[in-house]
Amino acid sequence: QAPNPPNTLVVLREIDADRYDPARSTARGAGEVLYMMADTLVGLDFDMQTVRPMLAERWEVSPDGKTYSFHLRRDVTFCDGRPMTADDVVYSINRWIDPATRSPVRWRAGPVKEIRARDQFTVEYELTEPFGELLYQLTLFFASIVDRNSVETLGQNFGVQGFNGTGPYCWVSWTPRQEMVLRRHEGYNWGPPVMYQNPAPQVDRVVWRVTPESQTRLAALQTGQGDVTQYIPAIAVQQLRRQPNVRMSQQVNYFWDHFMGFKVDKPVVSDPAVRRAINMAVNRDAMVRATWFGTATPADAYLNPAVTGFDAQAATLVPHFDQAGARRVLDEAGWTIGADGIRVKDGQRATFLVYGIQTQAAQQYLQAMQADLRRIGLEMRIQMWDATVGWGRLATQEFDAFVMSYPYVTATDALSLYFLSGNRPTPNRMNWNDPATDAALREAQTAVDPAARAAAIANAQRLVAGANVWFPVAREQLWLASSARTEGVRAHGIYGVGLYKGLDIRLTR
Amino acid sequence: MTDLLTIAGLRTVFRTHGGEIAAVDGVDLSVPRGRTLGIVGESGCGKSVLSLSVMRLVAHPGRVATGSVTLDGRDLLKLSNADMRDVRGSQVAMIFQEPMTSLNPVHTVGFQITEAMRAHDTHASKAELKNRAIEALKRVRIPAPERRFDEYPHQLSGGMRQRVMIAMALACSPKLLIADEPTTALDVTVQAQILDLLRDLQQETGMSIILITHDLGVVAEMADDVAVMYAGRVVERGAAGAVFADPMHPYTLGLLGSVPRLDEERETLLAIEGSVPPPFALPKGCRFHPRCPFAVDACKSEQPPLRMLADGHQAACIRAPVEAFVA
Amino acid sequence: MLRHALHRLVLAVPVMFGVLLIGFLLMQVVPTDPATVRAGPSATPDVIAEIRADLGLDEPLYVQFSLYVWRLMHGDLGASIINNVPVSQELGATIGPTLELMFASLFWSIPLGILLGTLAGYWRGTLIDRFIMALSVGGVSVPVFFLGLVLIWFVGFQWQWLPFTGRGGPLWTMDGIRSIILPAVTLGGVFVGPVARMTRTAVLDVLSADHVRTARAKGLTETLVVRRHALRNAMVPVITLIGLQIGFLLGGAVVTETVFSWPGVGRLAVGAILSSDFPMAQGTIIVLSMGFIVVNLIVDVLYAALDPRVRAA
Amino acid sequence: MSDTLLEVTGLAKHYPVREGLILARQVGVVRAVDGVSFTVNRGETLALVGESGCGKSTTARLVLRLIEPSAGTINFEGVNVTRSAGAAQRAMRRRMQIVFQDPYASLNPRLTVADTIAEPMIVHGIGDTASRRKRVEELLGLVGLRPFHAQRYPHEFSGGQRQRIGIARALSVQPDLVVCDEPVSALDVSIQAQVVNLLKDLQRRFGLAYLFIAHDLAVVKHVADRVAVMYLGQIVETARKGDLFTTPRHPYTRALLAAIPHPDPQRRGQVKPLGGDVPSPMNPPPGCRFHTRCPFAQERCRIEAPALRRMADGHEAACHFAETLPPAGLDFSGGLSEIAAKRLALYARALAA
Amino acid sequence: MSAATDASEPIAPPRPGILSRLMREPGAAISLILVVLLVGAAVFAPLLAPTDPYDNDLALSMAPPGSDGLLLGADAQGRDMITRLLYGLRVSLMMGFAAVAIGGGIGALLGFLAAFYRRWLDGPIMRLVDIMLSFPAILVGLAIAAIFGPGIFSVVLALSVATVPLMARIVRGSAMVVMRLDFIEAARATGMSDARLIWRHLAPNCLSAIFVFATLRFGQVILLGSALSFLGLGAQPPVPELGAMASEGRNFLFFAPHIAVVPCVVIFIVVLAFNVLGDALRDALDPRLRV
Ligand SMILES: Nc1ncnc2c1ncn2[C@@H]1O[C@H](COP(=O)(O)OP(=O)(O)OP(=O)(O)O)[C@@H](O)[C@H]1O
Ligand SMILES: Nc1ncnc2c1ncn2[C@@H]1O[C@H](COP(=O)(O)OP(=O)(O)OP(=O)(O)O)[C@@H](O)[C@H]1O
Ligand SMILES: [Mg+2]
Ligand SMILES: [Mg+2]
Repeated sequence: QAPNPPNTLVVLREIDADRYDPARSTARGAGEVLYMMADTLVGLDFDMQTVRPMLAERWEVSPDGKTYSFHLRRDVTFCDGRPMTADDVVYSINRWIDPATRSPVRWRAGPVKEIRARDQFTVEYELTEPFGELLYQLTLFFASIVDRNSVETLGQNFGVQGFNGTGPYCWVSWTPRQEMVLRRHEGYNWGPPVMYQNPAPQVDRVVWRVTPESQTRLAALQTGQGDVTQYIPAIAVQQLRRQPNVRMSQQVNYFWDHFMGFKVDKPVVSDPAVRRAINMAVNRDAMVRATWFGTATPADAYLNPAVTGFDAQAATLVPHFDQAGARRVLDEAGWTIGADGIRVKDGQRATFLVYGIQTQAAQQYLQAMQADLRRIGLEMRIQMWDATVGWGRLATQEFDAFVMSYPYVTATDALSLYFLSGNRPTPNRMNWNDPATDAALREAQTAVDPAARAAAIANAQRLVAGANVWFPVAREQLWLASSARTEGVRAHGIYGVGLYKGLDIRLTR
Repeated sequence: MTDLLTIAGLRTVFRTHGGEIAAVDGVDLSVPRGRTLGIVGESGCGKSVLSLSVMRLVAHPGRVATGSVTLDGRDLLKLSNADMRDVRGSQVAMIFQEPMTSLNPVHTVGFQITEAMRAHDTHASKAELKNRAIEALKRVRIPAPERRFDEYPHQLSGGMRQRVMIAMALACSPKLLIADEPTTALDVTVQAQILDLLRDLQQETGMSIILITHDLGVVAEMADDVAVMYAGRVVERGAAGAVFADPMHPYTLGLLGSVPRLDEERETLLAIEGSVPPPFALPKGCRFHPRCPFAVDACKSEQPPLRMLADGHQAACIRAPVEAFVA
Repeated sequence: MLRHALHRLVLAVPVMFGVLLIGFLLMQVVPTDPATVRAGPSATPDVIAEIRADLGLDEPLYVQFSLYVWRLMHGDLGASIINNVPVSQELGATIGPTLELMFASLFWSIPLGILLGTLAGYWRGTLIDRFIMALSVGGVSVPVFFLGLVLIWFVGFQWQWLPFTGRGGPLWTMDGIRSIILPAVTLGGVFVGPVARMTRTAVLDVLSADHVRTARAKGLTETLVVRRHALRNAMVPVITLIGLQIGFLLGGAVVTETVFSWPGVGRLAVGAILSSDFPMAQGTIIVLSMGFIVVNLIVDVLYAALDPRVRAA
Repeated sequence: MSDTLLEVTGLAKHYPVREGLILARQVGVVRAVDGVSFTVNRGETLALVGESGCGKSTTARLVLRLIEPSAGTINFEGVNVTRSAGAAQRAMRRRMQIVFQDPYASLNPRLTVADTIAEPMIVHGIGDTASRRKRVEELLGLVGLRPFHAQRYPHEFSGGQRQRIGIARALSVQPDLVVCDEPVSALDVSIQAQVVNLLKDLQRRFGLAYLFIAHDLAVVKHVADRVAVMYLGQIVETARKGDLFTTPRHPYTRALLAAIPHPDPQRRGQVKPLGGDVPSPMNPPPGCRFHTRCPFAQERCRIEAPALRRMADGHEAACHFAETLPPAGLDFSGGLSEIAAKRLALYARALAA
Repeated sequence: MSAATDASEPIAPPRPGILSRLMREPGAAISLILVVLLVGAAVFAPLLAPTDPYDNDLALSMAPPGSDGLLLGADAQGRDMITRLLYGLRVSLMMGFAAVAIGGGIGALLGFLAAFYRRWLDGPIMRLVDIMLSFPAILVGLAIAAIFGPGIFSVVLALSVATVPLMARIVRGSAMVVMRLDFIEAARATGMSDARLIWRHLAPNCLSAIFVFATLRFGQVILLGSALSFLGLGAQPPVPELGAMASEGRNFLFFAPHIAVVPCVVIFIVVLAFNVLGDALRDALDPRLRV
């Protein structure tokens, strides 16, 4: 078996991204590579809470919370050798939020008033109103700093035919759906020192190889055809942990959750009793175990307890598994068992349609849910879509409920995305339209006082949990598997990205 | 006059789902040197199987069960496969009824003729073979043989193709030519051409011919000796003149009566009733008895052997000649 | 023969046009809005609307189609709606590997199929025949992905003989050959059976033909009879089948490419269709149908080469 | 009874031969039938003879309107049916039927004999189920089959029996004219004799008229009243049977007659082959179409096409030199040997008994 | 006189029926029995299945064959594999049948029309068929699934579409041969309508070709269906369908192989049985082999 070329790290993954332009890509697959090819002003530590200096050595926030001043490192260069300056930062962020760029996530940059370079190495980021999330949002790869010249030369093809950033690795070539090849950025030594032991990359080349079949990927990792992957079939994790030739690294503070959302204005699921009964009827523990085999935690709350802004009291509002209770709830709400075992109320059968993106996990847990719901007299119909078609389908009003999984950085980040009435129909696919929630979320975003922000986001969590707008499914764990010759792999998990900068990774053979 | 080929007690059987059937059942025949034996009989009476048995070309479910086929003193049925291959083409050659399908459509006429030569003469050079093939084409009176050499069978008319078949068969100057209904698919005018050609070639080379046909006219025209077959057996044989002038077997009579003739006017033809029994439903006794107007009870129980009724004229009928039995 | 080929070529033109039109219409009825695909999961409606206008999806259909055909005739296949990569570039990158895969699969499966079919036909009704036929029927009865995964499991993983992820390099390099073996075995595996079966039938047909009897009557050896007179004639229906089955093979290629992470046009097509990437999907459809048409053209020409009667017609 | 049943004038069928790419150019025509005229009287048999490919079957199909003629008219009982359609055509089809050469291909293997025979009646709405069943039985008897055969399928029958079924089908609608396209060519002599006898018998009983197509002049001599000889899409000679066989006027007719081998070894060697092959109907030779093979051809034959000329009453031939040809020298005398004739007589007696 | 004398003519013994000819070949007989058994199992699945096909028991998830009294084990949902297989067989066979019936029906009709109205329709129909043929079935399936959503309906539709051109070709070829036979001409000579001619005379004589191809295609269709399932376009959970089960199970192939292997084996048996049956039918219907 021919091993991979020396000092070339082969990363295996499931799917490729459409493009690698921070301002235009939102896929996790793009983020994986972009974090390596470009840097952000600030970085997020492995605890998923602490914001660390990266391109910005330090920063100050004005007392009104509206102006951030970032002081840049002076030794940073792009892959083509040009030194990075404040102008590049201004250009990159402005490009992201420019409506012409059409970034679907430009709201993450906050209510920007103006971004300007005070001097060559100082950037002023001025907001129209306070935005407590800003630093977290700036750790995301959308805020990567890119080279203006390359963007302008490549135009639409930036991130498709080439890329120029300040990251530890540089673009070599991309074969869509197949391979992305990066080389070491010579002279890179501005890796965040608190987070990594080495400020500089350790391997010569990184090859991101797409291997869609899970079993193929697994076999490839174990036979040395790949060095590291985060796309491990859940069922394999425990076994790999016992395997001497495979190293496993876990990120405990990983915020990637699965949930089911209900369209609160559609028949059947508009009934709060039905939503509550659903929450009670499903044996979440068994379901999650059978789906993720211990690599995901049953989600007994809307958010991960480790995330900034988590409210423990809201978590108690999520009903516990109690099938008898669920039946009672439905009985009391007037849903009586019909001839075919499915409940009926006022001539309305208790049936609803779920849309989901086709994944192995969703397939599995939806079927388990379906069986549980059948036991209390609810019929859940499942329609899965391929990822690419699915997003379009999920923008419609054809379904009654949907399942989804998503990464987040803070509680406010997560909830403002899904529950603001202004975000209907997408990403607020529940059609949740509640002035109280809107007010709480606004407060959580804009309050300058951290305590006020915390109280507001806690309130928002209680509002939605109390109404059972979702059925929280599971919190994924992040596991990175690496081959015997690979050392220094540590799972990060920002926006679902496992390797992040990957600075400490070394190859022994 | 010695016989070139002697067939004795030949029995060829086919394994079918209904059991083993004998398509040729105890046939004795001989072909003198330089003469033509005509075999007549209705469709399905075993003429083709007989000729294929001589060539040992009976295909899969069939095989020659018993008997001997002696050519020039050698029993062909006892030869090794390789020796038999040597005999085929070089000593015994064969032409078939369907000139349309008997030539391989994907090879040129020239190739197929030279191939036949090459099979028995591995030394000849290509050019030499080509010359000989063109010579052969000339011999069968094909106009512009040089051009025809490179043509494919579908570019030729039926008569032309049959001539190519003959040229191919004669490529190695065989001693015996078996012609299985060589003119049945052809028009009368072309048939006359082919028969004429065969006769000339026989005179030239002195070969013997077995001519299989169901046309009594063709037999009369070509054959020196005649064998009449019915249901796998020879029922009458003798010199052509004798068989036509003095037909012994009722079947032969029936055949003669069935043919519309130019020399005679008759309101109704003397048809033979019924049809040839298929080999899996052969009647007991004389196989012709159900169709025979002269049949008596004795015909139903015993198979009559060939009996010598006149000089060199045999028939397999206990009631032959009929006038001796029927007033 | 040239005339014949030319004739077929001209007949292929309306077919090609039909393929284009139907492909185009098919893409239109796919109810996915490429804009939402492009925008991603958390995009807000206004962003999607902006992207829509941007991509020029508002033009009437016939305008879009005529424009497309016009550009196509000038060699311009357009660019992906999703990431603006020129379609020709993507196709250029993926056709090679797919052709390699096809070639490698056919390279072993057709000769093997023909050999097996000939043996089975020649020894009809014997144990050899039954064994070969059982094998080839069995061969077509296994789902392609299953065969691929089983090969990966044993040959690639347990025994670690051969690589099974991606393409190691061009076919003329050692790595290229090593990496193509398993995919080619998988894909070719589906093909051996039909070829063997068709060959057997054709050989049986030919062996009972009069001209084979003629060949035997000439005193040719059995090998010559089979090689010269049976096989060549039998090839006509066999290559027709091969032409027809190429479509089936293309389907198998999509699956094989996925299982073995092969960077081929099949996977590109799947992705493009699902994401309503019109130009890309059209491009792949053109390429795949072209492949089909070209193969059948070759079949037609071979047909004429094998059978002089066709040449004349 | 010489009232004319069918009258065909100048009938022609030209098949275009196309070649080329999409816009197929017509590069020529196959003149399968090229100006054929004849009449068939009620109750009479007109035989059409000629070599393979000379257009006999095409003529038959034209007469039955199974294909559209390129030129010419067809009158049936004085009514022009050349372009008739709909009800008129249906009515005409009821009165003309066809019997084919190949007994294996001419019966639908999926229909029982009863269905096959009854179908024309169903199509023309004749009778009800019961009466049709009776008629089928009657027809089976007529053609020498047994009632129980009705429920069997064609594959259970021999070639001769199938031909009888085909005849029964043709007779089921009581036609006036039956076109027989080589009805006995594919049969063994013994069966051929049975079928020929049957056809003649039926003609006598029902006053049928036959357009009898054949290539075997001996059969023709046996069944026909009048004979038309075709060569390359044209009729070269027509005459009453007796005239044709005693005084053939066209060299081609003579050649045909001379090529027939007689079942009589005494007269071996009298067969005279005619040289050459039939030319392609796509480019027939100019002038007289037969001149390429004619032993008497002269310069005029190469240039001028001879028209069908009246030689004697009811005898026409298309040859410039029909009157001046040397005697045909055909000798059909001889016949059976005495002993053979005696035995055949015994045979006939025994058969009749 | 000979007219009435023919009754003594021997009649060929009745040709053994297709069925008895099939049963004579051991391979064919086994495949026929197998097909009958499979269809029977599918039809009577509700009676035969030991459990409810939709009722899960997550505690039994991936139970290996033989454990807990589960002969073939349980799938990832802890549902009895035997039950799932029986119901899966039902769905798969139905899918295959529907696709072959619909696609084959339309294809056959096109084939008949092309052969019958050769002058006018043959060209256009054959071009259409060429166009349809040039679309790989998988791509058609993808597009259809994208339109109607993945599921049995889409699969059946796609497989039907993919079957149309093949059937059309086969039928056209066979019908062209039949069209040249005299009995068509004879039927036409009686003056019957085209529709009757096609229905009574043309179609029945192409049946054996249709039937042979349909059985062979049946196997192919099931395989194609499983390939579509592999690409995620097949039956939606929890509907059991063999291809979907196999492709779902492939994710556990190295851990609980029975989940994928068992349905694959059943697919194998189904396809094999239909293929062998098709081949045997071809032999049994071969005119050259008729007695
Ligand atoms: N392969 C076979 N399997 C079974 N029976 C066969 C086979 N070949 C020939 N026969 C039988 O042998 C008998 C004789 O056939 P043969 O071909 O010799 O007849 P023939 O006299 O040449 O007839 P024809 O004039 O039609 O050529 C036929 O009745 C046929 O049933
Ligand atoms: N559909 C057609 N297209 C082109 N040419 C045709 C067509 N049908 C017949 N021909 C040609 O017309 C000529 C006459 O054919 P026809 O079948 O009438 O001959 P025939 O006298 O019946 O011959 P046979 O004795 O062989 O039956 C032949 O040369 C034939 O090739
Ligand atoms: Mg024969
Ligand atoms: Mg004819």
